[in-house]
Amino acid sequence: MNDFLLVAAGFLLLTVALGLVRIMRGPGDADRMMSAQLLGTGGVAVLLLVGAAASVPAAIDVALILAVLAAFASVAFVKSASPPESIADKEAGGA
Amino acid sequence: MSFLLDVLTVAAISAGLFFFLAGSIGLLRFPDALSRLHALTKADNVGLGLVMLGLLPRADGLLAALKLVFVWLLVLLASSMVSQLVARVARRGGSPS
Amino acid sequence: MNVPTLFGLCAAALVGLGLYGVLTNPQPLRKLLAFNLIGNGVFLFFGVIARRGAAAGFAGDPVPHGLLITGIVVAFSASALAVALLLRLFQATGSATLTGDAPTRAEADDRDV
Amino acid sequence: MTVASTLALILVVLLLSVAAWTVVARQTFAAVVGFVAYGLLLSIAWVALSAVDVALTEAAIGSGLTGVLLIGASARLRVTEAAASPERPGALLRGLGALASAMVAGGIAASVLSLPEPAPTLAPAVAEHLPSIGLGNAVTVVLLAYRGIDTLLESIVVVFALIGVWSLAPDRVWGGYPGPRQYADPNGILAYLGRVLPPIGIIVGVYIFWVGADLPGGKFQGATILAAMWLLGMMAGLADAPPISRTWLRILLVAGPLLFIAIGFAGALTAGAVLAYPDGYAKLLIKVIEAALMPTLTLTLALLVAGRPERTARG
Repeated sequence: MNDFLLVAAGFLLLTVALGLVRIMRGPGDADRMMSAQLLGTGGVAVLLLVGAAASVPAAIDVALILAVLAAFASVAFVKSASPPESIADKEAGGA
Repeated sequence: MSFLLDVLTVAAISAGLFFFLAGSIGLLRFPDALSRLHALTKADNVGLGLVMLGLLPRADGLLAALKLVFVWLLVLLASSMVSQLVARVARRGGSPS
Repeated sequence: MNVPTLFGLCAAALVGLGLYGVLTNPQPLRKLLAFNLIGNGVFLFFGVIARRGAAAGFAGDPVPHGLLITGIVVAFSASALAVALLLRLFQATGSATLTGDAPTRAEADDRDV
Repeated sequence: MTVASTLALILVVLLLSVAAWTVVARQTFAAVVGFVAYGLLLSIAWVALSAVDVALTEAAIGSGLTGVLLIGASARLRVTEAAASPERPGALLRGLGALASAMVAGGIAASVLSLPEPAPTLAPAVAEHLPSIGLGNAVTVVLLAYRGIDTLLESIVVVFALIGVWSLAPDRVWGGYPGPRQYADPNGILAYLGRVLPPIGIIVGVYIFWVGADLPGGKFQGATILAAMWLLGMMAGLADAPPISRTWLRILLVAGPLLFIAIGFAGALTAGAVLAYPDGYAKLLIKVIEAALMPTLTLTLALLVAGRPERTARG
């Protein structure tokens, strides 16, 4: 059973690595950020699987930190990609 | 009982992996940023949810199980909001001016 | 090949990649990224030594682990200082290059808006 | 080849590919996103090396704060990118650089392969003294009891780095607010995220700090999460960093290290050595020091990312 979890973790890593090609190909910065977001979610899943397989209960805490900070880099990206006033305009107009 | 739980674990995690694979392929193959974002959110929400579901029977103790669910909910919250924000940037052309 | 050795070789390669980046990339921010790669390589090597020192019921030697945590936090604060220096250089001179003539004090003050 | 070492091999290949990408990428932003992904992979690698305390630190700092710091910097420096490309060294220089780097990497690889057997370790010494301290997490014990001097100096170095960042402010705005003013629609999604996530994040941060006595976790990781939540509030336009001239801020920034120093020197009188703890009080004093360092570290880490003062008033 533990081997199954580890194989699943390895498969997941390879899967997410496929998405990493988007970081390299782009074309837009938003695409690159999406790829990092997918790796974040995949990384959380890998940590949960490895933690369960290797009986490292604290791996959940690492996943917890990644989950809390999952939005953090993307928010910084969105802020940096928008001129100061436009984000307020866009949200007022678009939302 | 434990055999049934093992079956649940294997089934749920395998299904979760499928959604992650679908998400990755979608991110790679879909033609434009917004549909790629659509593919990505499936991995976040369903894929991680199924992996979490599969690991629940193996969690040692109630606290660990609650933390698993909590991690999933946090990722759901973060990814839904970030998708909205990133989609706005993508619609404006992706690259900051 | 066992897991610690594998990560040890990874650490060596990270230091090599980082060193190449520091040597050949002209942009200071990229040099900072590459320098962080070197730092991570050293940390990883230290982590491998900690893993090999597993004994007395610990999965790794706790002394290097403690030093690694200290190291990661210090490396972060050094990076933050480097980024602040770069942004100030950019504000003062309008560019972020390390080559060429340094701007005079008067020029720097003019641009300081 | 076992399943575990196959997993490690996959991790190593991914780590090296992403690291190589951050070196060769044409656009700086693409390299920075690669670096964020790299930090994430690295924290998985730390779990694979059974260094969970380090993994927690790397997850919080490496993929959290460093990512925000670098993404912000790359956006503000984007206009300088085009000017830098002609400065790229020629093929000969790059070849020489590659050769030198390969030789250094080869030397380190050779030393990895010739590490002594059996490996030297201090783990038995820590295990022997662990009961006398009364904490369950050996790494916390190392940080505050056996290598207390490192932790003390580190907490001072971090404050020094912040002073260095602040000292870059032009005279005109000295004492003002750090970083540019952040705008966000108060009813937008960003502001919503800035309201919903910090309460959850603060609970997680305090939890990570609290379990650090007996399980992996501790003040550095906890303080990093708290700092990240504060920064999120700033980015969502809901909170502003205080002007750096505030007295309470300056007191809090030095309070933690000062208390650590005071307890350390008190040890010279009560326990016979600087940074030693009197018998029976080790656990209590360690908790007091950790609790005092938390606010200092939280403020310092967040303000390091926020940057030098750039505004004299709100606006």
